[in-house]
Amino acid sequence: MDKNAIRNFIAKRVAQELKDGDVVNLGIGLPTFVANFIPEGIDITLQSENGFVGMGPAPAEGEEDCDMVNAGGQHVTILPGGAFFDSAESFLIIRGGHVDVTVLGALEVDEKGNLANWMVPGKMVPGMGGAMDLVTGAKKVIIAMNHTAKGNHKILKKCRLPLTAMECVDLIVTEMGVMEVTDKGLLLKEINPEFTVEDIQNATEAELIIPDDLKKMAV
Amino acid sequence: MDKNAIRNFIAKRVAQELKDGDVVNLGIGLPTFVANFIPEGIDITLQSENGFVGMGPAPAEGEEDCDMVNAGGQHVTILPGGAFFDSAESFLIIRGGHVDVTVLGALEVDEKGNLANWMVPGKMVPGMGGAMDLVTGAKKVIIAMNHTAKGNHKILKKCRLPLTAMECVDLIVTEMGVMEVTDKGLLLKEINPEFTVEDIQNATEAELIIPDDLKKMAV
Amino acid sequence: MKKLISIDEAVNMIHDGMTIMVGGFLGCKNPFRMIDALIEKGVKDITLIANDTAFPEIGLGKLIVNKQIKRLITSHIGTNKETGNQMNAGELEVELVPQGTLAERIRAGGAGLGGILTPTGLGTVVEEGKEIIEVDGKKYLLEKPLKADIALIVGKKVDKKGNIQYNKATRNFNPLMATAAETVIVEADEIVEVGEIDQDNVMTPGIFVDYIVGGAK
Amino acid sequence: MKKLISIDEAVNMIHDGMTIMVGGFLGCKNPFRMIDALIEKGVKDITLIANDTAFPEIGLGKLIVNKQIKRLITSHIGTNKETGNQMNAGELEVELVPQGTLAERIRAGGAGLGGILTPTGLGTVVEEGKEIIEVDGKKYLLEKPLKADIALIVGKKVDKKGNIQYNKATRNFNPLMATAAETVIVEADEIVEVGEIDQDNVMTPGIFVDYIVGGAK
Repeated sequence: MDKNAIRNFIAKRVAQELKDGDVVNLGIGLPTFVANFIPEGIDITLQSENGFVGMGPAPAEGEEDCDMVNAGGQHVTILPGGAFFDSAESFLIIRGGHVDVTVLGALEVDEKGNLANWMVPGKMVPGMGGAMDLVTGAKKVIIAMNHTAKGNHKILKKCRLPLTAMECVDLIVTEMGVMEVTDKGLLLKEINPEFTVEDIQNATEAELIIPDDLKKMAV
Repeated sequence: MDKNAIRNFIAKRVAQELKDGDVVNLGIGLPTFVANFIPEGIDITLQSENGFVGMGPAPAEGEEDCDMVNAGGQHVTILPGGAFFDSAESFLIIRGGHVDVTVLGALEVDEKGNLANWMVPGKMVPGMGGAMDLVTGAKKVIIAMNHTAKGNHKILKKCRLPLTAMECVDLIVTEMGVMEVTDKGLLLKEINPEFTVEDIQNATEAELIIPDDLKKMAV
Repeated sequence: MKKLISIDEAVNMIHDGMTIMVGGFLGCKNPFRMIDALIEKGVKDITLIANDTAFPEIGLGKLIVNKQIKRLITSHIGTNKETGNQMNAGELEVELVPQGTLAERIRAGGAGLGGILTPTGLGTVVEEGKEIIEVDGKKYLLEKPLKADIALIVGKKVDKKGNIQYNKATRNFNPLMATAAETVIVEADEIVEVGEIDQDNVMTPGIFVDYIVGGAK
Repeated sequence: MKKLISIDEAVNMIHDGMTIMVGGFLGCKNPFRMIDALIEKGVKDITLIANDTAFPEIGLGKLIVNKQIKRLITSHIGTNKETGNQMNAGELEVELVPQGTLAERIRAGGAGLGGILTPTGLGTVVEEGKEIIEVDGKKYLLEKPLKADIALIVGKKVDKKGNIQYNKATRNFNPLMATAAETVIVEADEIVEVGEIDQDNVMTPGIFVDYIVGGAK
């Protein structure tokens, strides 16, 4: 799979996790593409942490409104039935557990569900923005990312980078498989049939728990 | 003076304390009447803690709106330029020091500015409503009340009833005089010329500080 | 997601012993239809969180008179003598909370905060049993969040996604309670189609609202 | 009370070393005219509280590029490389705050609260130097309120008493900052007569707003 195919494969699998009525916050980058694959017949409300729910697609060219951007600063629209609010209410929604699912990328995630996705000391310190609140407050935290970075492990026994939050991740979806964070460690629930269990374990520093009923990713 | 005359005398004197632009919250009972005596040419915004600023007078008979009452449950109006909000914002305004003046009655007030105006154990326990927040948060707390209650002192060395808040009162206005709470005690700033200093001291348990430039209440 | 339900369906979600928040300020305006249905159903041992208990014959006051409330968290009971009577008789447990603290505790419950630090109530009976926290040399009471099983609120205009506009002085605790309960039911004066409320003028976003019932008019 | 002033009058209230809150989210929308006037005046050693530092050539970003900011309290600096450069060079002191905590700290400043207890940041560098408070067995960070000398905010429609309506996604931190500064100046897209904004649809009551200046259009 090329880069775009991998991105779409992951985004499409994440979209299967969404349920009718869910309020969902999608991080910038890959997670944004989840919106393109929301299953037919289910009604999802997208939250944008700069201050609204009911986010719609990008406007038609020439119809951009400079008062209407998402949390990444991109021009978007709002759907009928949406609502605007201020930043305190936006994070009341996020911290208060009113977001059902958040989907974010990661630099590192570990077998306890610890997450590092906001800085690389000495290299990249953009600030955490809303990420710390999102992964602390959302009912379900899904990490959507490439399984490795330039061959380096990203799914670790223990995060080495500064954390975004402790024990916050529920599910990890990569191009190789779907892993759930459990009390006993990372449970490999589904595997992309293009890979073997050995492939995925080799690409993962943390030890994966392989269940008897390991399923194939059906995207 | 009869009861109504005393009430109006006190209310009128309190109104002289208000300055152009002040945001003012008036408690129920006597303080409500302060609104009738706001000096010409100054613009006062009345706050009602159930959720608006810009409170206007009672509506004309037959024009009462059951969605439009003040914090005492009485039908009122809102002026152009007013604004409605929820109870959290209402008390953000109050606790956050955005109310310039609050005027309240008292059961007891003492020389340190302690205030008791919300309960008499075993007799009357209506609850504090917004009073504790008001006297804690307002920039200036004025007590407007009759100097004594059935001959009993209300201005004490030390409050005996459960407090509404500690050291919160700035000014006491009664039909006998105007007293300021200072570090050294209660300073009698003005006296109603119908009374002597001896009269007012006799009606007051706390010791009054009598300044050289004691003024006459001019109402 | 079907949010529009009947009064019966709404009241069937409310059971003995639940904690319920009810919007309104001195009966202006309580969810009158749902309260009447609660009285008819006779649910009991309710923990009620509300600004006040209105008047004996109006709104929430009737639930008190009907002895359906076991515990009450409120700022003011002076307008309903029956509340005081039941409290003095030991039939009703009452926790009196300063109104601003009550609002902020409910908001904290909705916002996922562990509590707020307020100067209100310091040096009074309100501080009894509470932790005092010093921040930069000033003392504050630690007041804990409030949550509920059900919030019963009132809206003037509600669209079918649950977006709410309140009317005038009826806003009060409703938007806060909408954030702090497991299930939120709004009693609507008027139910409108999605899109009829401008997104800028929504006061409670529909994501907070689980169900909508029609109001008295 | 005359609230309508010129940009010059507004900027003359802002002096070296002040703490300033500025509304906006990635430049959508900062008070562009007031920022340009601040650059022209050249005030320096400012402590800036803002969600982000926008982009080098847009809004707040220009104040960073022009080195007028000494200390920055913000949630995100990734869109303005110059902010990171000055931070790494030790020219700019930066305190990074989770966005929800930043919003709540500003609100707490406006609301007279001594602080809030949030789970956000626990177990991360954010907790360094902060008090951890346990409430009912759960841990929270005590985050302190923020206040400022001046808040510079933006409104779509502002009446002459200062009542504000924001447009769409431009609401963000503006209503919070309006509560938390000694002096609040709003840059208005459109200034209207008192009474033209329905009292139900006011988003920031005029009592919070000290001065109004006209906006860029």
